[in-house]
Amino acid sequence: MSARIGIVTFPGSLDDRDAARAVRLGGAEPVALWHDDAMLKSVDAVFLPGGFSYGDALRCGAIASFSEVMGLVRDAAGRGLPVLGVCNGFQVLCESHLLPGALVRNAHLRYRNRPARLRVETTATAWTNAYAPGTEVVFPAKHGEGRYVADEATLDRLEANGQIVFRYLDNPNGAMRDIAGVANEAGNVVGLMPHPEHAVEALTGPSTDGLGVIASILAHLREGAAR
Amino acid sequence: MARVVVDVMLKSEILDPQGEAVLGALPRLGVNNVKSVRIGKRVEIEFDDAETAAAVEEQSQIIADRLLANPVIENFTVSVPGEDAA
Amino acid sequence: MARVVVDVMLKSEILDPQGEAVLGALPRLGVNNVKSVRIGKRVEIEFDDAETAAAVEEQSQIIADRLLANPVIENFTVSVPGEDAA
Amino acid sequence: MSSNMLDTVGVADATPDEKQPYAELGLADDEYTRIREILGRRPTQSELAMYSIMWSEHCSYKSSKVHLRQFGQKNPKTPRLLAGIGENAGVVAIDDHLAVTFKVESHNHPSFVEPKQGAATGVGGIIRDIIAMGARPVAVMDSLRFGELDHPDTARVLPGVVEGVGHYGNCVGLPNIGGETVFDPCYQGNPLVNALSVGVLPRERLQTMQASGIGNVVVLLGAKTGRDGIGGVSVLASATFDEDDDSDSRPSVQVGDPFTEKLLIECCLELFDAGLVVGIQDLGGAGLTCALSETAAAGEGGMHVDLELVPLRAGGMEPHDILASESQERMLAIVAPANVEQVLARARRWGLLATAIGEVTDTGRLIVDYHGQTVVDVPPESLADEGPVYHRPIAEPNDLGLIAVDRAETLPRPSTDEDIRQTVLDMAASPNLCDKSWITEQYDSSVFGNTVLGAPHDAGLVRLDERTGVGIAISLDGNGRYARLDPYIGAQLSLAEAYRNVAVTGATPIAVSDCLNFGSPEDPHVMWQFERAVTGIADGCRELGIPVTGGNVSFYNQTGREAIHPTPVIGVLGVIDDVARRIPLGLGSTGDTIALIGATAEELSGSEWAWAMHRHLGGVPPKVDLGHEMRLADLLSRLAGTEQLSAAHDLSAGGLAQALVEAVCHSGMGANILLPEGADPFTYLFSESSGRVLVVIPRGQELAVRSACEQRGLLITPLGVADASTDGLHVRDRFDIGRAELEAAWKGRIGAVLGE
Ligand SMILES: Nc1ncnc2c1ncn2[C@@H]1O[C@H](COP(=O)(O)OP(=O)(O)O)[C@@H](O)[C@H]1O
Ligand SMILES: [Mg+2]
Repeated sequence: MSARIGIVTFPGSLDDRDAARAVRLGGAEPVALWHDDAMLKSVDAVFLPGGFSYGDALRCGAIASFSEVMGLVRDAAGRGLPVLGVCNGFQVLCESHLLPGALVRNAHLRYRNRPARLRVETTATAWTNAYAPGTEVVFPAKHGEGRYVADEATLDRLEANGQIVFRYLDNPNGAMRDIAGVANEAGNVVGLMPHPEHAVEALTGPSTDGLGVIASILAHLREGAAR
Repeated sequence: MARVVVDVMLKSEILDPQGEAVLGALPRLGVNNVKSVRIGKRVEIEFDDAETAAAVEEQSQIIADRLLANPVIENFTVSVPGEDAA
Repeated sequence: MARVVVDVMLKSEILDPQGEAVLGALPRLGVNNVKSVRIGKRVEIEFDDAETAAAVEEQSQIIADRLLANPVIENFTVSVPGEDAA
Repeated sequence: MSSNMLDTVGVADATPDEKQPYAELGLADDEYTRIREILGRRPTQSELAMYSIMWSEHCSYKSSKVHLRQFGQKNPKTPRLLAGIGENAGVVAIDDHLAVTFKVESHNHPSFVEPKQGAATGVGGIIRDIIAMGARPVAVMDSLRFGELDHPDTARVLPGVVEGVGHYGNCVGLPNIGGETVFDPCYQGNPLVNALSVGVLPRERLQTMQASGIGNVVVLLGAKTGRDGIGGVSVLASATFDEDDDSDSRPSVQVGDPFTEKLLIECCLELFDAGLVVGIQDLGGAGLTCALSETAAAGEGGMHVDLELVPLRAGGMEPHDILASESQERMLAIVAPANVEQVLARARRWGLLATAIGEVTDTGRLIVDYHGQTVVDVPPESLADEGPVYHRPIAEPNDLGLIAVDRAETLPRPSTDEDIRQTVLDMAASPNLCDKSWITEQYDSSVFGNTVLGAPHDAGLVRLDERTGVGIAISLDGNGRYARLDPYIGAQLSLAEAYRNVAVTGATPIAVSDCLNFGSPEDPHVMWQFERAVTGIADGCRELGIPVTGGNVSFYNQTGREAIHPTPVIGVLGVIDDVARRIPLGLGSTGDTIALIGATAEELSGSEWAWAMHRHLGGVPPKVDLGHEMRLADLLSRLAGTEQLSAAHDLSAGGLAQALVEAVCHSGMGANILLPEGADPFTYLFSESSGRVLVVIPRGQELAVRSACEQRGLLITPLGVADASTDGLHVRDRFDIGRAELEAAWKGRIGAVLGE
C-alpha cells in the first residue's frame, strides 16, 4: 500500500494541485484535506502547499494557523507526524509556532519569481534523507514575503542543531544567513520557501530535483514501518 | 525628539480585503462581537533633533501627501505623539 | 462607539526595507532632515455598541496578541482613540 | 432616506415633466427621447442610470458596432467554434472532450488613475468572463503600453500596473504566460493595460447567460456591493443625501480582492459540475445593471428583483447606486428553485456570500422593486440589445500622404562594421527591445504545473491534459507605429505576428481575440483608423481561416486632441496535440545550423531602428503575406517534435539582429554567423520584413529541412552555427560581441531606469 500524503486546501491555497501531482509522480498517494475539517483521514504525512491562504491578510499564513485542520496538524506533529510546508505552507508553520522564526517582506520589496539554487544542508529530516549531504538543487522560488528572520540566538541554535535544511546559493530575498528552509528539532516538520513540487517534470520545471523530497518521505515512512 | 506619526487608512468606502479577512477569522478566536476591522499603515518618522516643530509639521504633511498616501484611495492624519500626552 | 486601535510595529532589530525605501526617497521631495522611517500597521476595530469598555479592552488584547501581531517580529500597542481626546 | 423620496415608476408617471440630468449622464437628447418612447413615460432615476450605463460607448459599442459586424460576416466557418461574438468570451473546441475560451480586454483609464488597482481589477474582470463560460481559468497574459521609459510618470504608472497585474494573477493562482511591454510617448497620458485570460472546460460544461425557466431564482454570488465606480451616476444623488456626503463616498476606482475571486472560481466550478446552475453571468463594468438586463434579455425576457436583498458594504446607498455599482468579484447565477439551498450551502462552504435576490418571470419586463416599491420596469432587451447605433463620420487623416513619403529608408545608417556593432548594442538596450524580466519576474508563471513555455518565449504554452499531453499556445501582439502608418496593414502585421509566434512553438493557430485601443470615435480620423483596422483584421482572419471569437473596444484614449497611435492588440490561440513536441527558444547544441526562413527586403519604415535611433516614424510599413505565414506555420507544426528542429524564434521588432541577441542571451550558447554574400549587412540585420523565423537545425538535418521549405515555397538561408565556445554574437569578417557585453546592454535596463 502506498504512503498517503495529506494535502491541505485552505481558502486561497493555490499550489495544492501541483503538490498532489508531485506526490503522485513521486510514487505516493495524495489525499485531499480541507481546512475546516477536523480530520486527518489517517494520512502518513501532511503537505501544506503554497498560495495565499485567506488572502494572506495581516501576515502570510497568520489566519490559516487558526484553522481546524492546523489544530490537528499541531498535535500530530508533536507526536512525530511528518509535515512539510512549502512557501505559504512554510509561513503557516512559522505562524503556528511549529517552526522557529518568521517570514517577512522580501528586502527588495517585490514579489520575485526565479529558479533558486539551493544547497541541502542536512539530510537528517523526514523530507531530505534521500539527498546526498551538500547536494545542490534547483527549485522555483516565487514569493513576496519569503525573507527568513529570527533573532541571533535562535539562528545560532538552528545552526548548532542542524535545523537549517536548505540554504540559498544566490539569496533572492535577503533571508538571514541565506536560509531557505528549516526543520523543527525532531526533523519531522520542515518548511521551505522555494517549491520542490514545481521541480518534478522536465517539461514544466527547471529541474526534477524536487522528486527527492517525495523519495525522502517515502524512505522515512518505510523505515518507520520497518522499525 | 522630533517624532511624527502618519496614519494612512483606506477611505471608508473603499473595500479593505485585509480587514474583511481578519474580521472573518475572529470567530475562530472566540471573538464574536466585532462589527468591522480596517487595516492601514502606521508610519513613524524621526526627524533630526534640531528641527523646529513647525518645520517638522510642514515636512510631514508633504511626505504624507506625496509619498505615503495615495489620495485616490487613502486618507491620512499626521500627529505628534508627544502632544497627546502633554 | 466602541472603537479600538491596535498599532503593530516591527521590532527595532528587524530590518524594515519599506521604511528604508521611504527614507531613501525623501531627498527627492526635498526632505533631508529625517533620521529614520519605520512602517507598521494600524488596525481599527469596531465592537458592537453593547460591549462594556472592560470587555472591549480585554478582547482587543487577545486579538492583538494572538492574531494581529507576531511576537517573533512585532510589538503592539492597544489604544482607545476616545480616551486620548477626553 | 425616507421612502417618499424614492423615484418610483408611480412617481415618474405622476411627474412627467420633472427635469432629469440625462446629459450629465452622457445621454444625448435623442437618446433620452427614445427612452421616454420605450417606456411611454419619463424614466425613474434608477432606469435613467441603467440606460445611461447600458447605452454608453463602453457597454453598447454604439460607435463600433457597425464595423465589428464584419467579423461575423467574414469569419471563416469552422466546426471548432462553439460560442462566438456576443458571448462573454468565445469558445473553441480543442478535441472531442475539451474546449477553450479566451478573451482580451482593456482597463486603460483606471490604470492611469490608480495603476495598481486599475490593472488588478482589469485582470479580475477578464477572469470572470472566462468563468462565466463554464471554464476553469488556466492562465493570464498582459499587453502593456506606457509613455517613455524615463518619463517621471512612467515611474509611477509602470511599477503600479505591474504590481497590480502580478498581485491579482499571483493571488488568484493563475500563471502569467506572456504579454508585451511597449514604450512610446503617444501613450504618456493614456497607458494601455490589456489583459487576456484563457480557460478550459469539458465541452458539455459550456454555460450560457440565459435567465431561462420561469420561476427560477436569481442568485447573487460573491462580494458585497459597495460604492465602487459609481462616480458616473453621482449626479443622481438626492439633495438630502448630498449634505453628509463627503468626496470619499463616490470613488471612481474599484479595489479588487483576488482572494474572493479565487473562491468564486472554485465555487462556480463546483456549481457547474454539479449541474446546479441554469445560467451564469459575471458582473463587470456595468455591475448589476448589465448582468440583470443581459441575462433577462437572453432568457424568456422577464425578471423580478428585490433590490433591498442585495448585501451592501456601505450605508446610504440608493437603488440607482446599487444598480450601478462596479464592486468586483460578483457573479449572477440562475438556479432552479429546488437547487437553491444546495447552491447557498456550497457557497457557504467556500466562505462566499450568496443571496437569492429575484426570479425569472413571464412578464417580458425587467422589474426591480426596492422595499416593495417598483423603481424599474423596462423591456430588458431595450437595455441590452437595442442601444443606439451610430454611423460616425469617417475621414482619412490628411497627414497620411506626407507621412508616407517620409520614408525611414532614407535615414542615415551606420556604415562601418564598428557602427553596426554599436547599433546592435544600442538597440538591445533600448526600452522596447531590452530584457523584460524586471516585469515578468513579478508574475507567477508556474502555478498549476502546466506551463511549458512562458516568458520570454514567443508564445505562452500550457498543457491542458496530463494524459494526452494536448495543449494550447497563445500570443498577444500589437504594433501602434505600423497601425499609425497604415491601420489596415498595421493590424494585419500584428495578426501575422501573433499567428507566427504561436506557430513558432509548434502549435497550430485556430482562433483570434482582439482588443482595439483607439482615440475618440467622435474624431473622423480616429474612426477611419478604426474602420481600416477592423477591416484588416476581418480580411486577415478570413484569409488565414481562423475566426475572431470575441474581443473588446477601448475608445477615448487621448489627451486633449492628441490620440494614441491606433493600437489593435491581437491574441491568437493555437493548439498542439502533445506539448512534448513544443519547439523551444535558444540555439540548440554546438554545431547546429542557424538558418533564416523567409525573405529580407529593405523595410525600415516604422521599424524599431528608425524609432530608437532616429525618433522617426514615417513611410509605409512592411508588406504582409498571409499565405506565406500559413505555409510557414504548416512547416513549423510539421517539424515540431521531430529531430529536424532544435529551436526556433520569431523575427519582429529589431529584426534579425535582435532575434540573434535574444537567442544568445537565453541559450548560454554563442552564435557564429556569416551574413549572405551580396546582402547589405545593415539592412539584413535591422529590416523588419515580416514572415521570418530563425531556426536551429541539428547537424545532418539541413537537407531535410531545406526540402521541407522548398516544398512550401519558403526561402531558407543558412547563416552559421551554434557554438558554445564563441559565447556571444560573432558575425564573421565584421564584428564580435562577447556575452558579457551583450548581456550588460540588454539586461537590467528597466530596473536601472526605475531606480534600482
Ligand atoms: N474588437 C472586438 N472584436 C470582436 N468582438 C468584440 C470586439 N469587441 C467586443 N466584441 C464582442 O462584443 C461582445 C460584448 O463585448 P463586452 O461588452 O466586452 O463583453 P462583456 O459584456 O463580457 O464585457 C463580446 O462578445 C465581445 O467578444
Ligand atoms: Mg462579460
